[in-house]
Amino acid sequence: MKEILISSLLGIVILTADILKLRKVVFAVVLLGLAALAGSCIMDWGHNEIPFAEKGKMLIFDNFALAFTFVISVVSFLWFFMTKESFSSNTTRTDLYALAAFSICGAVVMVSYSNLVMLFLGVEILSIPVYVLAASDKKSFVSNEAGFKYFFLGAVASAFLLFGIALIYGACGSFDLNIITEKITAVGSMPGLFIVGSMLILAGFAFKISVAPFHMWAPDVYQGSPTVITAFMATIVKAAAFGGMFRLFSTTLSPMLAQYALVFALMTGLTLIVANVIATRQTNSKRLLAYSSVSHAGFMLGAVMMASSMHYKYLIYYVFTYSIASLTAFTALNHVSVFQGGDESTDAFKGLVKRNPVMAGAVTVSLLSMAGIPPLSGFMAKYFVISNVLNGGHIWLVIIMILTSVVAMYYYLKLIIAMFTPLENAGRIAVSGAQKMMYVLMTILLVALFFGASALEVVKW
Amino acid sequence: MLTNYAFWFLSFLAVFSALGMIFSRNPVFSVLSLIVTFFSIAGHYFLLNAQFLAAVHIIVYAGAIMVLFLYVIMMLNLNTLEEEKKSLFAKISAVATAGILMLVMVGAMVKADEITVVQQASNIDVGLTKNLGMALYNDFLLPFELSSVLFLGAMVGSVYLSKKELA
Amino acid sequence: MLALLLIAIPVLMAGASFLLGPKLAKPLAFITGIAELLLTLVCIWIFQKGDTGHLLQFNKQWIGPLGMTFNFALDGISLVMCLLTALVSVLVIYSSYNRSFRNPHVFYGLLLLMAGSMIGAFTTSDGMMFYIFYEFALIPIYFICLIWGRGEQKSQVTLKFFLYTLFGSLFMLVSLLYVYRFAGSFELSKMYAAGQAMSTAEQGLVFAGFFIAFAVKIPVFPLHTWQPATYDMAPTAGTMMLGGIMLKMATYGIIRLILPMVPDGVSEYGHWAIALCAISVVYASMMAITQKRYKLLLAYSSVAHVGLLAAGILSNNAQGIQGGVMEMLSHGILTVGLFFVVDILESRMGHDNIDKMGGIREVNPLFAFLFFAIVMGSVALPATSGFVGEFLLLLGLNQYSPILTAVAGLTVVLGAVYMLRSFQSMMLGAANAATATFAALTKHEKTVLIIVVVLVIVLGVYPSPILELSNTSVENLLPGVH
Amino acid sequence: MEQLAILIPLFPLVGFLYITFFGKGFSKNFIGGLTSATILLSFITSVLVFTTQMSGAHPTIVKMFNWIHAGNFSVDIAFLVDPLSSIYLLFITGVGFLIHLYSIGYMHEDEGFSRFMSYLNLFVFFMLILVLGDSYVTMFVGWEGVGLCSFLLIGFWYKDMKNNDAAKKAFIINRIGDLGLILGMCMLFSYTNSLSFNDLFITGDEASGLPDSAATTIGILLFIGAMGKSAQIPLHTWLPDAMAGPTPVSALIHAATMVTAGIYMVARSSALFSASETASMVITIAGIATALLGATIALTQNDIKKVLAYSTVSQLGLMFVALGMGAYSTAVFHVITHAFFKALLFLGSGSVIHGMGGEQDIRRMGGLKKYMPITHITFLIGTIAIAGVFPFAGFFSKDQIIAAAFEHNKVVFVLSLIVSALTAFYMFRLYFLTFHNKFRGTHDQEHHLHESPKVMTIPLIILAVLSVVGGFIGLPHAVGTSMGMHWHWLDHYLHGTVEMTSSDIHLNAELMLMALATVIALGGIYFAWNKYKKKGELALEDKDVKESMHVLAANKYWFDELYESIIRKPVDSLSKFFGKTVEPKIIDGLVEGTGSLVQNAGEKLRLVQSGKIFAYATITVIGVIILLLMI
Amino acid sequence: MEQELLHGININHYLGLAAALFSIGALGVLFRRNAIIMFMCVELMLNAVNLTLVAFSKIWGQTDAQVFVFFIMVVAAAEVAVGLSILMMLYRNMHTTDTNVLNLLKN
Repeated sequence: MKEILISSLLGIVILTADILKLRKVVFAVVLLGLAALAGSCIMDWGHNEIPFAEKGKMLIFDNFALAFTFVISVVSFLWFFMTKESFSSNTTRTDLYALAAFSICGAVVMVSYSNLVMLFLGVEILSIPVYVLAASDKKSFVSNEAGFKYFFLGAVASAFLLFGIALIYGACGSFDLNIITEKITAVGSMPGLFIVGSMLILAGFAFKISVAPFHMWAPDVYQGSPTVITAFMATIVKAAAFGGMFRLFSTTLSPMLAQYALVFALMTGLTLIVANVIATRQTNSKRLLAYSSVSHAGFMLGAVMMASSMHYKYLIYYVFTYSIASLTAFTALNHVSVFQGGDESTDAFKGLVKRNPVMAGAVTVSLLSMAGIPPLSGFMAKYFVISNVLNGGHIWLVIIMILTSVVAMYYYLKLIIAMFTPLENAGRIAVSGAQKMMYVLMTILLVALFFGASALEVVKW
Repeated sequence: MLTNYAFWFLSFLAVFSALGMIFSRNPVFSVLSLIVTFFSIAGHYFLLNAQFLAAVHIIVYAGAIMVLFLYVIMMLNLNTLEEEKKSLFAKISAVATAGILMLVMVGAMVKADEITVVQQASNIDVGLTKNLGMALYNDFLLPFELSSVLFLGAMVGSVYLSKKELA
Repeated sequence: MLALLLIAIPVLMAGASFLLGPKLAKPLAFITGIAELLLTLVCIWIFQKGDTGHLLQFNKQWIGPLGMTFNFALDGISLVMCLLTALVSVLVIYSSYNRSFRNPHVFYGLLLLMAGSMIGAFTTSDGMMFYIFYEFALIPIYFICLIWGRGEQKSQVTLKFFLYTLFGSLFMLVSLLYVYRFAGSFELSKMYAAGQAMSTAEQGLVFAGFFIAFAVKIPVFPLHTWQPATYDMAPTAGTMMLGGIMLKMATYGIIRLILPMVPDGVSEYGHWAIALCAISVVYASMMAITQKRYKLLLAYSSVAHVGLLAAGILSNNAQGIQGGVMEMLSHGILTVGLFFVVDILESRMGHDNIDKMGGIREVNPLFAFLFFAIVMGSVALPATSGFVGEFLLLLGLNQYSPILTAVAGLTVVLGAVYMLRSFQSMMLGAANAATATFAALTKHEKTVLIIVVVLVIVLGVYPSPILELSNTSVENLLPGVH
Repeated sequence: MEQLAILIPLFPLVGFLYITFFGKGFSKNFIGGLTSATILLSFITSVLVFTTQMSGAHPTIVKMFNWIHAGNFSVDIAFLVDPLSSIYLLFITGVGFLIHLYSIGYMHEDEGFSRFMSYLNLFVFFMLILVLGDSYVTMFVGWEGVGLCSFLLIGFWYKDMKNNDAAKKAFIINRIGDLGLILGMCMLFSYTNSLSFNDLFITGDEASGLPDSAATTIGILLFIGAMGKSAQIPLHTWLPDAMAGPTPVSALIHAATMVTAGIYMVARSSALFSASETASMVITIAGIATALLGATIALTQNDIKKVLAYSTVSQLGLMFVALGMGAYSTAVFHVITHAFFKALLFLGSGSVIHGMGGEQDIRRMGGLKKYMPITHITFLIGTIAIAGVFPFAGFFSKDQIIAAAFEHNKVVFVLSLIVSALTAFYMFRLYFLTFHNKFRGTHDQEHHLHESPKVMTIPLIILAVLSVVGGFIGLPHAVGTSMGMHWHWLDHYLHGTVEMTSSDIHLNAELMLMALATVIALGGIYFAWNKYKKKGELALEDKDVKESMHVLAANKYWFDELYESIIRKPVDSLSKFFGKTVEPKIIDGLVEGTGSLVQNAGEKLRLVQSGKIFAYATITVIGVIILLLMI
Repeated sequence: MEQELLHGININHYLGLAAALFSIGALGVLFRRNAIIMFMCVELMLNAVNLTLVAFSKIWGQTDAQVFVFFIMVVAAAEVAVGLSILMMLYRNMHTTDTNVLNLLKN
């Protein structure tokens, strides 16, 4: 219960603080709130609390929800540090903070719902502020375009999701996941409407997590949005979407998943191929990272595909390591492009190792982690997925995963090479700042390497 | 029997006005067509014993949302005939895609028509305001409260996007 | 426990090197290398005393449900490989001692990191850990090449190198996972049992996966094209690490993973692999003959040598494997020697073009003498370490296929052709204007070359300590082999 | 006493190491003395070892340490002392010592003197390892070691690229042979699980149990090794080129010792070779062909050393004929006598060259006998010995070969008679052209002509004496009995070490053969005398070569050109083809092609990402349609 | 079990109608380039869903679906608010609502 209260009140507190002219404390309030969110996740661990149980069982904070909420709050915590230097103007800053906080609230709902109504509301609470955030650089044409594309296509996808929910309701007569599950198990086979509904829900989720062929918006939106917002979308929004998806497909829709695993596998394969292959030709580093993000979505979809047999902790591990790595990359990109006068091309990274060695180091680690080079945490994450997919017997998919990660390595290396290439003209400025943040992120990545995997064992899931 | 005819009448009205919305060149006409569609959908709600919903539907959609649209169209002065640039291929592919979508959806749902769980005798009172209110404030209290967060978010967002930068 | 220490020393010191900065880098690295060498010798001493228990092993469950274990064990083969790593690392560090370059602390840190990771691969007894160490070793060397490499093309070359080897090793991952499905653990002993229980066709597939991975790293024709350019572009120390130790992970992998895990697959399909290795020997030798630049020549010569090495090991008998172990050590030392010679040549001449030199022997007889001794080791003259290895390899391979032995044996002739041809044209004849001023060897250069030559001869004349070290372990690992 | 064998190779090794590492400040005389002394010590030890063997001691293995051990393969660094090795020891150290001594004088003026002497020591060391090794592998150490020294010494004057090329050629052709030897060893091991002579031939007899086909394969492979080392067709081309080295080297390595290693090896493996008719046949054919080839080419050569080189090739061929006939001890016998007289001839020619100030062309010589009397006499003795005139050393050994051929194969017999006639002819041609008639060199050369110093002539004299009496160790039956001496002492001595074929040739037939051989030799001598002494003809200039046989011989049967065009050029152009086309275009082309394929695909695919909302929406809807269709 | 919601009209008719409206909405999204019209089409699609839900509500005799329709309306209103403000902003910058101009981000 604490979680939903904290997350929903956080945005309101921010707005209140803004009204009370307490803008200086806003940042502290946000951090405090997120820390409280993370803390309450730990405190409630294992309680399986249902908030307002007597008023309909809409949410359940089981370990799954708490774990995802924890990851979301930690990543958000770090993300807010990233915003500190980017949201320059004080007036807009609180607005954006509030929007991000609302979105986080939606994320919490999305990972903890136990009713399709909440799923839909969660998706929208998560998305609507992000539409605004994507367009938040009002003067920038690309930001406008990104915002509009995201909003519009998101709305269409919501319609599909809704239609799916409606059909499932039609088949089962309830929005409550437990009741639906009971009905389905009672009948023994899936009603036709249920399957159609599941497919439409899948389409809606596929859009949110940006897997092919529903990924088209992602590169454009990621590229056009302000870098900070891109980082938000690539990490928190994605984590929440995957949480919601995994929750649905590991429980209620698992019969559908079992029957149509091939669909998931095809989508995974297509995503990996398309995203990685296109990424090789990108020169804009933000767009490149966007495609990289899409390809990671493919991997995580592979995890969702195995939802019935695979423990969610591996997905969480993946989401977490991927989020931290992306956050590192985007933070660096943000700094670099600021110092390069908005240049986001891969060439902007040239000579970064001289201009800001710590940043170069952190980005290198994060890119290698995303590429899945052992023993970095990204490798572990991918390994968990691959080994599960292999256990599921989809050998061809494993081979695609492996071949495309070589392709992925290619474009990550392009960035790395740029950083380690000396500059021809000495005119470029040093990139300063973000040192502490980089240290922190790098430390987390490395710690995830040594203890993260062990934590999967130690924690009682 | 009357309801039967009403169904078909409302359905055709909805479909035709929807098509009218799409194919009209004038945005204002589109808005008006859509309002007609909404009214016919509201009619369906009446037929389905969802009286309160029908009323809310007209108030919210026809009364608020569409007015907002109209307001924007007027403000942006879009009520002129505007030639949209699009290739023949784009038109054909759009029509074909949407057509196939409809066929597939109808096909999939017809194939899957049987609703296996037999429910109790239908409750005519379902659509009454009281029942809806009970549901909304008991079982759906939490989503009801959370939708305030949604509104707040949308509000802050709209304000943020619309306000002029101070500096 | 000591196995863990062997890995920890270089890794921790690498961290220390990053932190302490450029001033202390060289001595720190050197001391670490020496310490590592001493520790390895201590381990060998313990091993020979007959203690294979707790001192040399370390077992810990790690990621239980997914079957990873944190297991390390030192047996004879591992110890030889550790010795190789420590020895070559020390030589590499010492040989680059007088060369100045940017950010030495990062350079040596990466070097030590790489050494540590390779020690890890050599000592672990867990398939997944092997893979992790195997892959991780790529990262330091990648950056060594990228930052300190030479030439316009370096970023393309490093890219190709990295992608190619990564591509290869992912096949190993598939094979490992495939066996893991049956074994339920990555512990090698369990994987051996599971692998052996598989059908021959399955074993063949797993074998193919492993072999592709190792063939890229070794490299074996036709997967070798990354190698010459990389050797050429990398800084000398990097080339030494690449050729001296890194590719040995692959040949070691054949011994540790392929042979015990999929014996039926090897005996059924091994001839394909061995034939490729034999072709590799001849092809690379031919390529070496046409090279105009000494570094490239050495690169191809390395392909030829390791082709024979892989072929011998894959013949899956005691002579082949023991010869492989011996040849790994020998090739490591010789690689350091030869590439150091290139370094000396380049530092004085500014290039390594074979035809543009000549007559250096007249100007600098000592250098020529030491160089010649290394060349002789490289062409496997008896009483050099190269001979012991190569002879055993041929002996082993012959038991598998005399025809392929004859093909692979051409290295004896072709090796002499390209090594002598190049030696002659660089060192002998009359000195020209460019070589007339060839400076004398510095004390430090002398030391390195003399150490190499002494090692080559000592190991050639008295290789039994190494062979005895690996003998029992080979027998333990492959009970069917004799 | 056999344990002393360890010391025999140790002395020269110590000498080599000492000179190499500490020899900088010493005087040339000291260095020469020291190196010679080491060989002398070895010689003395060898004599001691030899006496024990002569008095009938059993073959002994002197083990030092285990060298290579892998699975069931085990090789020790150990020496096998038996009659065969001990007699080899004797003449290697003996002749070696004399040549060391000679070198002190011959090389005295050379700036690389100490290097030269140390190389010689190293060579002797390896040669001793070769004959002492108790297994094929240990022998192989010496085998390749002498090859190395040969390489170093041929290319001793490294500033001249020609020498280096010759050295390289020698090494590489030897390597081809070595490959055969290695493969032979590998095959042998896979059949017998051992490579030690003891297991194979002496206490065990693994070798005799080999199936016929295996014996043939192994035999031929081993023989390929011998071909390389002992310059048999088709691997003979390096030996004449090897004359680029200093003359003592030619004497020691390329006449007396190293080149006979092949004979040693085959004799050592006699049990194996006698098990295979085919292998023996191959040896015979290669041997007689080489003998003929060498002899005919020698007829046309004008370089004093080249004549001797081809003579060596020819004589080695005869030795292999003996081996092929199964007369292993005869071959060893000829090795020994040949070592004496060929060393003598080379040293003599060295003396001549020394006197002539480096001139090697016999057309520029003549009439040297009055300037260099000792050289002249000793050279004459050597010439007679090689021509095979009774009772010089060459007579007995060559006669035994001819007798063996007579017994086994009449064709070979006839051919070997021809060789023997040719030998007598070309050797005397050489002799007459060099020492008789008028001096044809420049005035300057004539002025400087002088007899060589004592340190050079003494070895000549000793070798001359040996060339005269050396044959008595293998007196034929007929002669031996009539003179009341040991007959076939060598055969008896080697009995049990190498395979023996009992000779049942009749005494009269033996005498007949001896007479025939002598007549033929004398005939050859007469023709040479007639042509070059009496008529004073000179060697033909290159442009005068007209007759077809002559053309062939003078051009060395175009072997070099043949190898150039069928081996070297194809290898080179194939390498170039690999380097220029296969590697970059095909193999790497595939790799790079895959990369660009992905990139091209990326380039095409990104066009799908058109940036148009309606397109994105269309694709999304199509995605939904596909999803629904998959139900 | 086919149950008539009205005389001769069963659930399939409603589903068909909803599908038709939904598809027409989709058609509009694909066919039109004017952002406002496209936006209205999305609203139409949502209404098709609403219609389905109400029909199901009748079948199951439950209020849940109708309550859900409220939430959909809530969301639709919020979306419209945000969407129109994005549109206004777009118009302020680009002076058109033609989505063809939105082509800066591609490939």
